[in-house]
Amino acid sequence: MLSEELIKPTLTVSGLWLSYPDRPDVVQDVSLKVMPGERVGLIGPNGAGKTTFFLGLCGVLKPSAGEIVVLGKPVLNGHFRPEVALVFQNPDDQLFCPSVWDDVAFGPQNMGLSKDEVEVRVKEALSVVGAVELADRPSHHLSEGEKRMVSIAGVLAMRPRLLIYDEPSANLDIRSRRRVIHLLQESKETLLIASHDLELILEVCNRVVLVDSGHIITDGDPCKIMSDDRLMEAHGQEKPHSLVPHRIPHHEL
Amino acid sequence: MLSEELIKPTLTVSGLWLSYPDRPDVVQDVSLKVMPGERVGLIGPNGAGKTTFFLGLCGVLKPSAGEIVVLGKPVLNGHFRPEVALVFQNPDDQLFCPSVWDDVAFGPQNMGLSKDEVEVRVKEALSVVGAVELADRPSHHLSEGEKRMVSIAGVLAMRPRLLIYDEPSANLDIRSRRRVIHLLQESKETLLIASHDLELILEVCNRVVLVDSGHIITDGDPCKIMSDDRLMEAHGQEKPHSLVPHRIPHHEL
Amino acid sequence: MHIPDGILPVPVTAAGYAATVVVTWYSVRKINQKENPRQDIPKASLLTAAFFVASWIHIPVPPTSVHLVLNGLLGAVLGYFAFPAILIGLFFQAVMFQHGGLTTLGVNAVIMGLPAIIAHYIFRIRRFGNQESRRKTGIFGFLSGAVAIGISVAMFVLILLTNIPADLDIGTERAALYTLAIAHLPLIAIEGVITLLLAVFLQRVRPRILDGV
Amino acid sequence: MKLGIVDEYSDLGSLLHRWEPRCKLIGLMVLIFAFSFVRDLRMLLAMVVVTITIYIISKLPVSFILRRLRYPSFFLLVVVLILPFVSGQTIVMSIGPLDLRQEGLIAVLLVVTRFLSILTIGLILFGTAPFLTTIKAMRALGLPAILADMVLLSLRYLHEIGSDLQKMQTSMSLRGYKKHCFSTRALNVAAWLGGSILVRSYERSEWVYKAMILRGYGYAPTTRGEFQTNSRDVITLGVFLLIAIGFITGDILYGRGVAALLQ
Ligand SMILES: Nc1ncnc2c1ncn2[C@@H]1O[C@H](COP(=O)(O)OP(=O)(O)OP(=O)(O)O)[C@@H](O)[C@H]1O
Ligand SMILES: Nc1ncnc2c1ncn2[C@@H]1O[C@H](COP(=O)(O)OP(=O)(O)OP(=O)(O)O)[C@@H](O)[C@H]1O
Ligand SMILES: [Mg+2]
Ligand SMILES: [Mg+2]
Repeated sequence: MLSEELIKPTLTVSGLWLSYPDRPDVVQDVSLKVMPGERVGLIGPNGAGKTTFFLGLCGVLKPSAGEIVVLGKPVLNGHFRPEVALVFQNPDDQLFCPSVWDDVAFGPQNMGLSKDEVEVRVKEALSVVGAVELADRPSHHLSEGEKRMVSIAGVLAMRPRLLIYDEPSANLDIRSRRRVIHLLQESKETLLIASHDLELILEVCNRVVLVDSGHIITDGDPCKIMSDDRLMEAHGQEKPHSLVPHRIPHHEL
Repeated sequence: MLSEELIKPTLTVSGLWLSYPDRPDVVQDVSLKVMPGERVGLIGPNGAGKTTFFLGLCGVLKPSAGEIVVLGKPVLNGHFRPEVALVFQNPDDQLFCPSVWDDVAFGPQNMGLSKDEVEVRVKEALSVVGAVELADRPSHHLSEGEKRMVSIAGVLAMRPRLLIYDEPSANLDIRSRRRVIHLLQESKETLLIASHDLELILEVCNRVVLVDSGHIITDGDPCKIMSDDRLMEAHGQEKPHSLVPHRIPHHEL
Repeated sequence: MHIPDGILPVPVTAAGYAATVVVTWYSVRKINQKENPRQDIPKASLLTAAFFVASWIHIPVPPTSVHLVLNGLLGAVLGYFAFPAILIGLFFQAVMFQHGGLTTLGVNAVIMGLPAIIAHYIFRIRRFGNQESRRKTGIFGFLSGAVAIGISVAMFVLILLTNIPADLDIGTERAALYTLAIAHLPLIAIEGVITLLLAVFLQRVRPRILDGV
Repeated sequence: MKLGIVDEYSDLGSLLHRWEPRCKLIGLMVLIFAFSFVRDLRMLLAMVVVTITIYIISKLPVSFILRRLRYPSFFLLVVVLILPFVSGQTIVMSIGPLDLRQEGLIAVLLVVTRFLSILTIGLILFGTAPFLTTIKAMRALGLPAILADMVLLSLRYLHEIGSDLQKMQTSMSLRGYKKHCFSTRALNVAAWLGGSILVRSYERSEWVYKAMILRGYGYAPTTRGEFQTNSRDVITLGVFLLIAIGFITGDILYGRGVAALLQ
């Protein structure tokens, strides 16, 4: 009881509405509270508004209504908050420097850190994702899986407290996907993950939010939500294979 | 016995070697025979050479050695063979015309068909993929799933006999992926499908070829190969979830 | 730096169109002489679009910001495709953003396109002599960028001032000429430096692009 | 950075919408050039009347053109502010140290009116048919195949590459990059960003080329009779050509006065 009152939520979203100039109300009246250390999976069909919601959370899109508070401070449109970080769906959108080192150092340098501190952070971030030996290579020459790892390192180097992943396993082969899953499972930050890879969500997240057409449909325990066939199908999802016989006692059926 | 001798293979590859100018021997001494109506899944880690192999099959890459025969005629580098069609991993690369109708009509027009025939083919192809109402839309305004469907239509409009799919379910949400799976299951052409989505391969293919580092490792029954844990793990794969308890009698284990 | 509709007299715009037609015809002929002329079209088209998009990148120069022109690098990279590429870029500018104009399309293409062709030859000099080093790429990158934009600015200012539909006295004209030229000097320097940096970046990351289309 | 779409009202079905695209292209381009020929003030008035009439016939909403005047109006402002003070000898009025001159004022009137009229006709030309159709009409009128292919392909990928740039800039600002200060780093970053755009497009072009040849690019002659003209199209074209000739002869007949004034 006491601890719950003491611990402040990492993220509080209240009554958020987001629009694009030519497309109104992509996100409609969304409210969400995420506590420190939670790992929230966002699932929902194409065009549900997941990416838009994330852009709103980071202050890239200006909400038409509502408020976003991260770690006690409101997120203002256009203001940079190093404690919130977004990993893009396509790593190419994040990698543009001539070398991997430059790419990972980009964030820390913009934060105005000293040269030594930048170096420490880059090394640390690269070693977390297991890409130390790539440091001198041009980012444009990496394989898909390596690009993903480096783009994650570029964000980790800013030591964010809230880490948002958009489709972390897109375009990866099975080995690289497994590596990303391990990384996510081991990370200590509060996580928000949007993915169509429900098995990944199931392995990583301890809470799932199902969204469709800009609304939150339901929010709760991953196993419970994902094994609700009616609910999942109504919103273009499928019960993940691993849920069908493993966790539900199908032997009795 | 008789019928097997009478039916000619759709595709015969013998001793194929493929290289890039700056990267030799990406595909090494691959031989493969595919009979009409077979649905062959190609699985293997990133960089195994699946895409390269496909480009070789279509005559886009010139083999350094070996021969490819499709429907009794050898595939020559740079010659247009409408009976072999490749659906690219990224639909944006394939939808190069400004509107959907133009894109689907591109292949038939180049085959020298009459205007009416082109129209018939475009309508037919669009209706097979369920995208008739998209005909007048510009290609860049489509959703990811729609793009995939239109790029498949563009290839179907040439009425190919051998259809090659590179990662047909990449970047799709669950609903669109299910639609692609249905389409593949229903298609009458001989299919070659490369995918990291092993569940898709399992649902669609009746034969699986496992490749790694440019070699064919094994070739045979999907269930048998994919449930061989040792083999799969050695080549960066994972046994698909649906195989774990469904098809193998795990109750006895 | 595009001359809009309504300023230039018909003889000038017509001459611009005539020059554009001739240069385009020559470029197309050269392209068609290649072994497989279609092969480079997608490359040239996507790079045309990419250069167009790259010109939206703004560089802060307090109190304002300038946007990149990059006609030097475009010429260096696209060779015979450079003039058609610039013509297409200007056509899009005129139709989509009402920037530049339809009657002045020819004149503007000459202003931007001829320097691009010159830049192409300047950039090719780096191949002479011993091996192709990063420093040489940088130097000739700078030169092609700065020279191309320099010539463009000169042509722009000259054509504009000599054709304004009203007579200026010589003094005013000269003053305007100098003011405009000096105002563009920082732009020339920045274009040169950016072209240098871009050429070095491309050489490190994807040297094939610099080999031309 | 949103791409200016000009063909959003291409399905209104006015007389100009229904006009066969090749005839429309010729008719309106000739008219545009005739406009740029005009120097006489009376012809200028006629030009405004003709432009407005055609715009009304085209049924395009007024907001369509107003939205597109914002960007070019910066240039207009410069012309209006400078020319009347520096050009000509006849001083109409003195404002402090500045002299307002008659020739300059006439020149401004000329430039601004011609500019607006040509812009309007241009917008009508490209706003009353799908952009793609207009390009096809250009190809049918003899635009070289290489150029036509390049226009269509670069148009198609402009959107993709534009959104690549936008996403990259978003990811940069999310990692704290501020583009308000000038430094060598700012130059470097701009070059890296531009370079990455070029590299990504180059790589995509290799895939696009493969996709194109696999569907037979270059195997069949592409120009086919897509457009059909009926007599009404030709008559409309004739009317427009007559108007254009009218402007040119009118200006030659009357235009001496102004030309002499400007000498
Ligand atoms: N820049 C934009 N301008 C206008 N509309 C947009 C833009 N980006 C996205 N949209 C629209 O907003 C809606 C939500 O898109 P969003 O990308 O947030 O969906 P998503 O849930 O992330 O989908 P996906 O699973 O495909 O990534 C879609 O209908 C999309 O077409
Ligand atoms: N154009 C190219 N030039 C040089 N090397 C290339 C080129 N394309 C691919 N390669 C290399 O060839 C190898 C095989 O690549 P390929 O794309 O065929 O693999 P893949 O099995 O399709 O992988 P993925 O699962 O990622 O699609 C890789 O090591 C890759 O780096
Ligand atoms: Mg998304
Ligand atoms: Mg591949």
